[in-house]
This record gives sequence, structure tokens and C-alpha cells, in this order.
Amino acid sequence: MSALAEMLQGEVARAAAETLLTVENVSLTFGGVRALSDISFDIRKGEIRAIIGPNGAGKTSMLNCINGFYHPRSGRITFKGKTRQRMRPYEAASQGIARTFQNVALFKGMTTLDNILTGRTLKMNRNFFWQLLRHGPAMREEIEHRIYCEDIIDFLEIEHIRKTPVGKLPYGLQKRVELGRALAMQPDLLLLDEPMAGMNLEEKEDMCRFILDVNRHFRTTIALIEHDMGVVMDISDRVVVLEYGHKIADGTPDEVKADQRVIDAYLGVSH
Amino acid sequence: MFYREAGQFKTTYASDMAVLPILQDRIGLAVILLIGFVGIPLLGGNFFLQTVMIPFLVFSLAAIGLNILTGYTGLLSLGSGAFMGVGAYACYKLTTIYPGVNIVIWIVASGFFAAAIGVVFGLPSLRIKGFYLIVATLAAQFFLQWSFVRIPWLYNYNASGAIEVPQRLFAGIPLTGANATPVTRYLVLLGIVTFLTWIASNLVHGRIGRSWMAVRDMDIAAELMGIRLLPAKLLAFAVSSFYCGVAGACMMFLWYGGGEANDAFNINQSFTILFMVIIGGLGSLIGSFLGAAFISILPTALKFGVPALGIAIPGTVAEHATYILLGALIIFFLIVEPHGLARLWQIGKQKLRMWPFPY
Amino acid sequence: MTVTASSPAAAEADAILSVNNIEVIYDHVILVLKGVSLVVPRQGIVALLGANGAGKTTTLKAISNLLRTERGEVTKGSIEFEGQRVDRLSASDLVRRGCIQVMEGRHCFAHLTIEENLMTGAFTRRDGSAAIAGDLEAIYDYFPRLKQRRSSIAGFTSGGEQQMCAIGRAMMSRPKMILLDEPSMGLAPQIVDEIFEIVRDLNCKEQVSFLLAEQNTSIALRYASWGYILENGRVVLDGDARMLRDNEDVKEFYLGVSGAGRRSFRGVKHYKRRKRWLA
Amino acid sequence: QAAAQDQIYVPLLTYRTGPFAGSGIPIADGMRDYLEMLNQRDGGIGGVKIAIEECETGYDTKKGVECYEATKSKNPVVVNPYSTGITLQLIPRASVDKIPILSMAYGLSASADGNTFPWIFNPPVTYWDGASVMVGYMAQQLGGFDKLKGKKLGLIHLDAPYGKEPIPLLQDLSKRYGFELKLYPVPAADMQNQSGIWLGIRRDRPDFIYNQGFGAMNPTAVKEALRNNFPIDKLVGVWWAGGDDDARAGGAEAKGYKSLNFHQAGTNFPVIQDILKNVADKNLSKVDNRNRIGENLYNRGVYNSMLIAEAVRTAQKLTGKKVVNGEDVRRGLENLNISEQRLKELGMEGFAAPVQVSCSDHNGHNKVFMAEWDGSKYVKASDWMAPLKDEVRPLIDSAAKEYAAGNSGWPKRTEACDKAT
Amino acid sequence: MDLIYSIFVDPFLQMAGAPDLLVQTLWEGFVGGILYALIALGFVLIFKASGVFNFAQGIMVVFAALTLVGLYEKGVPAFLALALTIGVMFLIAAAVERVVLRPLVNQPDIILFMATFGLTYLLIGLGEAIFGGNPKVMIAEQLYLPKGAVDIKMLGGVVTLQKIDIAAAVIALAMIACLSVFFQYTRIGRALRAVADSHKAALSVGISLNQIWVIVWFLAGVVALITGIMWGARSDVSFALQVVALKALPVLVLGGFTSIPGAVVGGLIIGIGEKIGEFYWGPLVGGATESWLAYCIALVFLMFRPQGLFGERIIERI
Ligand SMILES: Nc1ncnc2c1ncn2[C@@H]1O[C@H](COP(=O)(O)OP(=O)(O)OP(=O)(O)O)[C@@H](O)[C@H]1O
Ligand SMILES: Nc1ncnc2c1ncn2[C@@H]1O[C@H](COP(=O)(O)OP(=O)(O)OP(=O)(O)O)[C@@H](O)[C@H]1O
Ligand SMILES: [Mg+2]
Ligand SMILES: [Mg+2]
Repeated sequence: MSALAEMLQGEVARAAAETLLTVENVSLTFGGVRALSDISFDIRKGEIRAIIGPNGAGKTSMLNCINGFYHPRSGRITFKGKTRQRMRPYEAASQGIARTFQNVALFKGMTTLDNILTGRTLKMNRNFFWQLLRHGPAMREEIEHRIYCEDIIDFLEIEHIRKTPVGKLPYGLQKRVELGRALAMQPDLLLLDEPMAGMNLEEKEDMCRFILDVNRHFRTTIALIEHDMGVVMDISDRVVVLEYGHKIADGTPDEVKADQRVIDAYLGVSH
Repeated sequence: MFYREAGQFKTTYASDMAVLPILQDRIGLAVILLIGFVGIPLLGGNFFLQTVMIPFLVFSLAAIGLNILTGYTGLLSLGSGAFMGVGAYACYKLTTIYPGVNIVIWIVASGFFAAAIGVVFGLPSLRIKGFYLIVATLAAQFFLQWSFVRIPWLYNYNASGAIEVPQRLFAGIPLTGANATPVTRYLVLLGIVTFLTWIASNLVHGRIGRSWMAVRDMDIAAELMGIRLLPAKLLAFAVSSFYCGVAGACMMFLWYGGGEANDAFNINQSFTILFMVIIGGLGSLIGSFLGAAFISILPTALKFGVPALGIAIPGTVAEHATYILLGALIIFFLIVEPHGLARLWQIGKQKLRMWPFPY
Repeated sequence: MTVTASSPAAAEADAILSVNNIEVIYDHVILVLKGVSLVVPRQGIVALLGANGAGKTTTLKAISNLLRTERGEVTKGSIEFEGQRVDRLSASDLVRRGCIQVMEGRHCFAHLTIEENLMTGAFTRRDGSAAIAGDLEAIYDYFPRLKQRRSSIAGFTSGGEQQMCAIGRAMMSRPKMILLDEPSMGLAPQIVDEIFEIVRDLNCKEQVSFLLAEQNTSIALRYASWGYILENGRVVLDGDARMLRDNEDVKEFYLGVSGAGRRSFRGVKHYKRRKRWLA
Repeated sequence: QAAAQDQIYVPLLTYRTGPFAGSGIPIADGMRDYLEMLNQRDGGIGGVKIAIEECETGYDTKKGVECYEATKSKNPVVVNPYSTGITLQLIPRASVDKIPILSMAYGLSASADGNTFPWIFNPPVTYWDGASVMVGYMAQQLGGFDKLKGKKLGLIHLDAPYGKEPIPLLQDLSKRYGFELKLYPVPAADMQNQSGIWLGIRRDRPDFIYNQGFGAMNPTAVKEALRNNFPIDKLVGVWWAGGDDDARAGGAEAKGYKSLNFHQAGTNFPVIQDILKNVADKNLSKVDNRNRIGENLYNRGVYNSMLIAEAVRTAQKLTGKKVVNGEDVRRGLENLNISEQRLKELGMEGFAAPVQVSCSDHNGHNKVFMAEWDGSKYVKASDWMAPLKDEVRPLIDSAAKEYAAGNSGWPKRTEACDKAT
Repeated sequence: MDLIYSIFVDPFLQMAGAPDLLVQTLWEGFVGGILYALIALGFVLIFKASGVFNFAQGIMVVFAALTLVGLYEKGVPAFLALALTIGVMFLIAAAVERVVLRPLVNQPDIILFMATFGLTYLLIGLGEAIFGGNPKVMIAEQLYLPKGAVDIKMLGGVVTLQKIDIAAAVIALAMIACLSVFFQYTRIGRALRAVADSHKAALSVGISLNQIWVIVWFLAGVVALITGIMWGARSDVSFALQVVALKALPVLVLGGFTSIPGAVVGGLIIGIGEKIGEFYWGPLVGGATESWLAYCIALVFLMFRPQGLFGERIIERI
């Protein structure tokens, strides 16, 4: 058991040598508000990287910059060796960045299954005319992806709501479906924005399990924003701490936990 | 009790992904098609075919078109009337330039012209959203309508300025023109509608339909999932206008048999179709049919049905009553079920499933 | 097994809110609450706990009369606020009577500034602009972050800022009772503590009663005096907060402390399945 | 029971609702009341009762066609579509259904060609006739056709096929006589919002304006003319722009506004008196106010029904049958010849000019006059003027040819012509 | 070459050549714009307060004007008729709130939009049944609205200003000023904007939608009445007037759905733009451009400002 864990750890460490994403000197402003100033950090292949910080620190904005929804005013972002200044969100998606959202952004009118299948859009390439027929190759393709999605549904244990429109699901399940949708994209980098908000302990544990499994089995690199320090400290490999748009700390959970600035700005006394 | 999936196991994904996975639904569809293709032509009189069924089918087609745009992709449009007009004129030009080609081919082909125009007017949709998009489509509506009057080439320089539908044969029987019987026109129209509905259902149930709905529900998230917004929206415009265009061609050639297109494809037409879509249920193909039935048949039924029951009311009073009743019914149905008749239908099925228990 | 210790007689006598055996149906067909009863004593803090989809939000909405806007309705049972039936009133009547809800998922007015958002909270008040301005300052004191962002459009502020705004907005109406739906969601740990301190503050100083639906069980039970655990639309367990905290099952599944202290999230077992009180 | 064996079924497609109800109501009342008067006074036509049935179209083509379909099965002897849009729809159907269409001074101008359109009738004049009279009138006012050179005629028209109808003829005439033609199209949606158009008129200062408008466009045009100080007596409307409501909106200042007409307004005719006596007094009329009997458009309805009745009568004479059918009435219409003498018998002396329709000429290109608004009603302000038939007829022939060519499979006329009676 | 000349040079030469006509065109555009703004104002009021896109505004204009004239024709003195009409508008507002809006609270915009269309049908039917389809003459004189025109000699020509137009402009601007203040600076104004943002959240903070809706629909009814009087005085009062209301759409969109000053500025841009366009460029394409020019003008502005000139920012956040 522990041998296996060690082996896994070792693999993670080896993979960690490679960086997947680097953020260099990124700044972002909105009118007078400096959401991010001069942030730099990197994410290594295969690790779980947490981003934490007080409310309004710029965590979500950082993710938005990474996947092209916001365009930083200055600075560079390099993903898989490619540097870019501006890009459209769908380009980020096609390069292998997927994410979940702080305010659940599911497609409310669609069923769970359809939502997850949407994540496969980039992987489906039968053209328009086959789509018109929805038979033969188009159907085969559809089934192939359906099987993939069913695996995800299985994995996330949401079989029972497969055909329920997501708009009416309770909040916690919506978050889970959202994770499923992101997983369906088979991303290289998975950005999770507060995936565990609004969940109770048990559900958080489930969610951690999913995240860890994804990380281990699919080697998916994960960047995670979360306010539950227990979760962050337990599952992440390295942590960046932001405050008012500045980076105030970066390191392993234990290092960060001990950092006085982090304690003052964010953790407070009780942790 | 009678309507439930219990006992119907699906062993393959293909059967689970069928549009109608439940046996009862498939039987129902078969029965409807049978009635449509056999029962109605046999039993319905010419009046019924001409003033009830043919308009209903034409409007259903247009409503499907608009539903693809508004219901599935979430882009509000008030230009569908004009796009129908484009189809009608395209068909007219095509069949007068190439009289030898079968008219049914031209009716369907005219949709492509409407699609092209639709794409042009859909371009602003990337930047303009929500109710604001109405303006782009209204610009289309009024500009196209203006062109229909202003470009005499479109109506072959006719002195009347109207589309004059020539006689065309289909399998040796007149299909358009004065000598075409309502039955032939109805059957061909039903064929077109059935075929195009099948296509539409394929589209909306597959990848493309999903990306449309994603754009509708949350366009930003859709883009982050790798759906390119502009192509998706333009495709919706194209497909939607295609359907409207075919509906327009059908309207002129299989229903009206010619006339002032400027007048027939006005803004009221666009509104009418939008209402069909909303009353029927946004994002539902069945809803398109139900909405078309409601809005196109109800006034006729009130006008001719009530006197037929022996209640003599003067035409004007009937007309006013029709307006009042139609207005009241629209509000009533919206209150009962804002998601349209299609949803009502679903809830009905749900209740049937539970029957005899209330929930 | 139901551990229901009957609610303290004192609370029964002076309940600010009592919900009696309500049933809620959405869309005419979806039965969500199957007979929920609960009592909030005057000046009490009561926690409503339960898994996702248990029906916490639904219960709160049923109380605040917001259900109707979602095509849901209370089909059985009654709800009394300060001794009067309120289940036929409109949501705004209830606010006027002093019971306000903070909705799950923030729901700020996106196009209004933070300050305007807070001011809408005072809509039902009639005690003059000076008092309102005073309260506004008090809220800025509670949430300094809001003061910094007071003239920002709410839709552009961060998730946590919106959450603070929603809570502050409700406080602006000077209610007698606040229904808080997931107040801690999306807030930094420090702020979470602060919010609960505020709750306690209001409760002690201004005699405001609270009904909290909260996922963060440990903190909720720390501040609440009484707790209800909801499962599948039914109350399965209720009791004194301290008693609940000591309940083994609650400890195991809601607080994450098993015999050996806090569990690590890394070591969660796959086969673990929570015990359900209901089959 | 409307189609009972011993009745003549005349459906009236009318529009008492919708945006054009203002014109539709008086016309509908006039049509109905005249036929009702015949029923009351004479017991119908030739002793056969007329079954009158109104069907509401709301001036909407779809509803109009529905009405046609609904009435078709009851053996109507003639159908009056009362909208150009509906007429265009019915033209191809008429020959198949064997129902004559009477589109009185509206509809498709080309349908005046009886050889191509045996089932369609549009007496007494076409829009082209009207426009030619307008040019004649202009010449008369200026003192001769040679004085037209260098003058400007403005055409303000509804921007729809109906409104554009006079353009080709006026273009021909402007080339011939050397006057300048200025076009002022009014979009249907902006009928009540013409200030931009009238700015253009102010700039161009046309000498005369001919108004081919309808509905709410007309009162607005009259008001705008007044607002813009355009000499109101130089504004002439086609007959459909001659409703009392059209001019009344301008108030007393609209005095002098003119409109072409082929029948008189007012109640000073025996026929209108008969209606008052036999219909209005018996409370059988639908008019909301007795004063509206005798209004211009009311009398137009009366005139229209007179044509129907005369066609039926002629058909009865031709066939010797009492109860005639559509085919008979088609023949009746082709042989319609309402002389001065006959008008007198009808109580319409001075009310209208004689009308004659023939087998090849389904219109007759009959005379019209200028009606002038005197501040409260229309009065006759000119002699009867004949259209420039020589200019109009070739246009009709070519248009009819084009129509037949455009509608491949358009049937050749098979109906025989009756010998002139 | 000719084309370029006639598009880019000739119109300006014309403007310079006859400056009086240019001034007149601008004035007509201004007046037209004010009238558009009046219709748009009715829309804005309701949209701002409930997020409802009120399609029935056009028919409300007709209905109000018809009631006024209809009552007068029945022998009610003009000002009493005016007062009664205002009463009727209040009843309509109350009925709409009770029957249509209250059951549909928190529904998607498009559903409410559709409901107002049902309302339109209802009002058309009722209006025609009660008042008949005949067009009626507006009782402008009886209401002491000025008649006649002022001729101003300037720039080598005469510019004619109709007194009724001046009155319309004054009334409209005064009303717009009042309403702007009402929305911007009062408690109710803020509440209205909150309601438009989210029905549910507004309910949750205790804003009573019922009262607010009655107030706002009533205000919109009064605006409709004034609009009806002004438009009616220009042509006549008939159901065709409803169509003009469509013109309010580009105005609204251009100004921004939620902005009262936007309605005015939008109205003026559209009014003046389409008059100038039709007058100087219209003849090049055969005229009648007014039917679509307004929409194209609005479209051009929207491409640069998708929320309209004064509309609230479109919030895109995730
Ligand atoms: N589109 C925008 N326009 C204006 N300001 C913005 C925008 N997006 C973010 N901001 C501002 O930038 C700051 C950082 O916001 P961000 O959402 O990144 O915070 P966060 O770290 O995710 O906080 P939280 O934990 O509360 O979610 C906030 O103050 C916010 O108001
Ligand atoms: N508008 C609705 N229509 C239909 N079903 C609904 C609706 N809202 C909620 N439900 C259903 O009601 C049940 C209870 O939901 P509720 O939101 O009350 O749960 P919750 O306890 O608040 O969960 P969470 O902790 O995730 O917020 C869920 O199963 C949900 O699917
Ligand atoms: Mg965030
Ligand atoms: Mg909840």
C-alpha cells in the first residue's frame, strides 16, 4: 500500500521536472482596479497547484487570464512551450485547458449527459453533412463519445441524474457535473475555481477523491482555487498565495502555512 | 400507467440515443404520420386542407426554423418573415429561369439563398446580444421587404409587382398554379415538412445542436469549452434561414399560389412566427408544431368553427372576439406553463407515468 | 432511528418561526419536502444541515415565500412567523414584518453598484435616511472590503465580495430574523469566522434570530444553539447543537473527526459510503 | 342555408377591422345596404332573393383567401375580394372554380384584358386610367397639353405594388409631354410619419401631386400638405384616397383637396333615398351613424353592389334563368351595359357615368370626374373626363401578355363570347 | 465616378446651396425624434422597472388616444375626457399587474415579452369592439394645443415651425426631465432598477413588485396618452398608428433599453439621421429608405457600443 503510494509519488516527482505553464509578470487592470500586478509563477506537469488568497485577491482573474477570457495588460503566459499575448478562449480550450467556474456556469437547459457531451465537442469531427443524417459514421462517433462520457458519469457517481436538466439540480451536484464536463475535454491542464464551495464534509471528501484520481490516473495537471484550507493543504503539491493582486507567497503547503504574511492576510489565527 | 418506460430496456447506446426512446412515442409518431399521409387527404375536404392543414404545415416549418435560432441558440430574431420572402423570391427566380427543373428541388434549393442572406444579417450577432439583436434582424426585415418592392428583377418586372406562380408539374400532376389540387399540394408539403423535421431533429440532437444550446445557455462557458461562437451562431442563422426560406417558398408556391410578397412577408409575419415558437415552447421541435397549430389554426377555427356550431355572430364581432380570445389564451397558457405547450405536453406525460398517483 | 429530542418547551412557547409539517412540490410533479417541521426560538440561532439536495434551500424559500417564483408551492402544512400564518403572504410582506432571506448563490443586483445594492436592502424601512446611513456605515465596518468597492458595479466584483454584499444587504433591512443560505460559501476562512461573529453579535445585541442552512457543519454547530439535519426532504435528526456535535454519526460524516482526530483529505477511501438514516 | 336553391348567394369579403377598417367600414356598409335595399324593395333581383354574407378579411390576404375558400362551396355568383393582395391570389383560382371576380377599380390592371382573364373584371376604370386623367386634368388646368412641358408632377404613393401601379404610365406620359415625374414612395410602416417625404416635396416644388395612397396614409398626406404650405387644391388623390375621413382630418383648411371619382357622394339621389327608407329606417343597416350614409366611400359600396346587381340581372336576361350561377354572372358581367337610361331607372341619374364592359375589355375605361372636399363633404368639381384610353390600352395588352407568359400553363380562353346585346 | 460624386459630393453641395432647407430638415428630424422618444419612453419606463419588453406600448398609445377621442365624441367635455382617460389608463395598469405580471414574476424576459403580445391582441380586440375601426380626429384644439405655424426668415429662405411641434417638444422634454429625476434620485427609482435586474432578488429584499408595477405601468399609460395626442394631432387616431410604435425599437436600442436620456438622444439621432438620409441620399436608391434606415443607424452604433449609448454595461463574468 505505502509502496504503491511511494511509487506514485516518485512518478509525480519525475513528471514535476517539466513545467507545463509559466506565468510571467502578468498584470491586469479594470479601470482603476488593479486586479493583478506583476504575478509570476509556474505549474509543473502532473502537479496539483493551489491558488489561494482573500476575497477579491485576483484568483479568478488569474484563471481567466490563463484561459484567455481576460487579456492581461502586460506579461506573458507560456503553455506547453508556446507563448502568447492575446488569444480567444476557444484557442485555450483547443490547446487543452479546461476549467470549472466559481459561479456554476452549466448549460442550464440541457441534461447532465448533454452537458458532459458538450465537453467532447472539440474531439468530435464528423462534418455537418454527417450530422444532418445522424446515422453511420456520425452515430458511431456519437456513441464512442457517449461511452467516454458514461465513464465519467460513472466515475463521478452521477448516474441517477444523467437525464435530468441541470438547472434544477442542487448546487453541489451542479459542481460535480461541471467537473465532469471539464473532464470530458481530456485536458492537459484543469483549472478548478472553488470546486468545493457549498459542499459538506462528505461531499468535499468525494470531490477530493475525484480530483486526486484524475490527477493520478490521467496525469492531468490541476490548478485549484479553494477556500477550505484543510483541502488545500492536504491535496495540493504547491500553493501560490495572492493578496490584492500581488503574490505574497509560493511554496509547498507546509511552507505557506508557516508564512507570517499568509497568516496575517488570509489564514487568520484559527488555522 | 399506460405510458411508462418500465420494462423497456435499452441494451445499446444507439437505442438509448434514439430521438424517441419510448415505444409508445414511436407508435404515436407512426399513427400521426399515418393520419397525416392517409387519413387527412382522404377525409379532410378541400377547405380543411387549404385553410387549415397547408398553412399549419408552412408555419410549422417556419417555426422550426426560428426555433433553431431563438429556441436552441438563444438569438432573438424578428426577421423570419423576410427570410421567408427571400426563399419565395429565390424559388420564383429559379423556376422562371430554369423552368425544366422539378419545382420541389427549387423549393428546397431556395432555402440556400435564404441561408446566405441570413448569414449576412447574422454577422452582428457576435457583438450584439439579447433584445439588442432584434435591431439587426429588424434591419433585415425592413431592408429585405424594401428590396422586394424596389428591385423589379426579383419579380421579373411584373406590372403587378407580385410573384405570379406558374404551373409546374410533379410526377405529371400539376403541383403549383391554379390547377393544382389541395391534396397534391398538401401531400408534397407534408413530405417536405416531414423530411426537414427529421433533419432538424438529427441536427439538434447531435453535436451541433448541443453546441447551439450551450451558446444559448451560457455563451462564455461555451467558448471556454472550445465552441467557437461566431461559426456556431452563423450556422444557426444559416440553418434557421434555410428553414424559413423553404417555408416561404412553400407558402408562395404550395399555399398562396402567388401574390404580393411584400405584403405577405411583413413584420407581422415575423411576429406571428416568433409567437408560435414561444407559445409552442422554445427549444422544442414538437413545440414548433404545437405553437404553429395554436396560432395559425385557432383564429380560423374561431372564425369558421363557431358559426358552424350554429352560433350566429356577425363577422366583426367574431373578429374582435377572436382577438380578445387569442390574447387571453396566450396569457393564460403562459401563466399555466411559461415554457410553452411542449412543456405542458411533457408534464402531461410525466403525470401519465405516475398515474394513478399524483406524484 | 430518530433521535429527536423534543424541542425545549420554552422555545415552543416563544417561537419566532415555526414550520409545521410542510410539503413542497415543484412543477406540480416533483415532491421535494415531505413533511418538514422546525422551530426557531426568538433570539435563537438554528442550523439546518444536510447533504446536497436534501431540501435546505427549498425549506428556506418556502418560509420566505420565494417558492412561487420558481413554480414551486407549499401544498401541506403551515408556516407561522411571530404567531401568524405567513404562507399566503408575498415575499415583500414578510420582509416588512421583519424576516429576510439571503439567497444561496449571492443574487446581487448586477447592474447596481455595491452601495446601491446595500441601499435596496433598506427599501422597506421607514425610519429616515439618517438611521439608514448609520447602518450603512456599520456594514462597511463589518466588511471593509465592501467599503473599498462601494462604487463598483456589483456584477464585476469577485464572488466573495458579492457574498458579503448579499449578506450586508439583508442586514440593511434591520430584520428580526434572517434566513441565511450558505453564508460561508466562497468566503475566505477569515471572513467566514467574521461572518459568524457578526451573526452572534446581531443575535446578542440586536436580538436577531437566525436560521442557517450551512454546509460547513463544524462552524455552524459552533454558533448555533439548535440543529436540524435534513435528508431527502425529511428531518431525520434534530437536537441541541452540543448534543449533535457529540453524536458519533454526525462527528464521522459531518465533522470529519473519527476516533483518531481529523482525517486527511488525501487518504479518503473509495469504498466509503455514508450511513443514511433513511433507507 | 345561404346557398338554398332559390337564392342568389353573394358573399362580401369586407374588412371592418384592422388598420384599414376606416376605409373598409363605409364600403362594406354601402355594399351591403344596397343589396339589402333590393331585397326589401324589390324582393331581390328579378324576384330572387339575394343571400348576403359578409366575411371579415381584416384586409389580410391570408384571411381573405380563407374567406374565399369558405364561401366557394356555397356557389357564389361573384366574389369581391376588396384588396389587391387578395385579388392577386384569386385570379388564378377563378377560372378553375368558375367564380367571376369583380375587383372594382382595383386589383390587377392587366385583368382588363378579357381574352386573357375571362373570369376577372375590374370596371369602371383602372389605375392607369386614373393616372392618365390626372395628366389630362393637369393639362386642362395649365391650358393645354403643350403647356405640360417643363412642369413637375409628383406622385406620392404607398411603397407597395398598389402604390407603384401608375408609375409606368406616368413615365410614358412624361416622356411624351415633357413634364417631369417625381416619385415620393411612402413605406407602409411609415404611413403616418411622412414628414421626411414632404420635405422632399418642399424642395422639389412640384406643380401637382397625385396621391396613390390608402388608409392612414391619406389623412396624413393631407395634413402634411397643409403643414408644408403645399397648395391643397393641387393635391389630387386616386379614388381610394377620397374617403371622407381622409380629408376630414385636415379640417376646414383641407377645403380644395381633390380626389378622382366615378360616382357622386351625398344622399341626393333616389337610390340613396331608397336605402334610407328601406334599410336605414327599418334598422337593417349596420352604419353606426345615419349621417355616414352618403359618404363617399359608402356610395362607392353602393356603386359596387349596383354593378353586381346589374350583372346578375343581365345574366338572368341572357340565360332566361332566375337563379343564376357563377358562369352565368360571368357572362352577365361581360355584357354589362349601364346606359344613361338604365342609370335613371336605377335612381342613379347623375350619380355615375354610363358603364360598358365587353368580352375583350373587362374594364371599359369609363369616365371619371374630380371630386373636391368642401370642408365637410365631397362635391363634384369637374365634368366627366375620359381617360387617355389610347395610352392605357397598349400597356394593358402587354401586361396581360406578360402575365400569361409568366404563368406557364395559363389557360387559353375557352369561354365563348356572347353576341353583343 | 458619377456615383461617387452623387454620394459624397452632391448632397453636401445641396446642403450648402439651400441652408434653409437643411435647417428645416434638421427641425423636422428633431420633431420626429422627439415623437419617437415619446414612444420609446413608454418602453423604457416599463423595461427599467420590470425588465419587461412591453410590446403593447404601441397599442396602449392607440387605446389611450381612442379613449380620449371616443369619450369626447360621446359628449364628455375635453378636459373631463382627459381625466377619465387617465383613470382608464390606471385601471389598465392595475389589471395588467394583477392578471399578467403577478403570475409571471421571475419568468424569462422573452416570456413576459410574449405576454405583452397577448395583451396587445386583447387591447386591439377590445379597442375595436368599443370604439369601432373608424379613424378619429384628435381633439387638439379642444385641449388648447396651439395651431398654425411660425415662419422664420433665415438663410435666404423660410423655415416653418409648427406650433404643435414646438408644444410637443416642450412637453416631451419636460416629462423626460421629470422622469429622469424620478429614476435617478429617488428610493423608488433605485428599487425599480433593482427589479429590472432580478425579480427574485428584489422580492427577497422586500421590494413589493405589485405596487411598483402598477405605478410604472400607469406612468407608461400616461406617457402613451400624451404620445397618442401628439401623434394623433399629426395624422389621425386609428389602429394604424400602432405600427409607428415599431420605430421606437431602434430608438430604444440605440439609446439603451434602460436609459431615459438615452430615449431622447436615441430619438434625436434616429429622427434627424433618417430625415437627412432620406432627404439627401434617399433619392439615389429610389426613396422610402425611412423604413429601414433607422435600424441601420442603430446597428452601426451598436457595433461600437453593444449596450447602446446610455445602456447599462453588459456584464460578462464567470
Ligand atoms: N470584469 C471585471 N471588471 C471590473 N473589475 C473586475 C472584473 N473582474 C474582476 N474584477 C475585480 O478584480 C478583483 C479580483 O477579482 P477576482 O474575481 O479575481 O477575485 P477572487 O480572488 O477570485 O476572489 P473570490 O475569492 O472572492 O472569488 C475584484 O476586486 C474584482 O472586483
Ligand atoms: N425549481 C426547481 N424545480 C424542480 N426541482 C427543484 C427545483 N429546485 C430544487 N429542486 C429539487 O429539490 C431538491 C432539493 O433542492 P435544494 O436546493 O433545496 O437542496 P439543498 O439542500 O439546498 O442542496 P445544496 O446543499 O446543494 O444547496 C433537489 O433534488 C432539487 O433537484
Ligand atoms: Mg473568485
Ligand atoms: Mg441549497
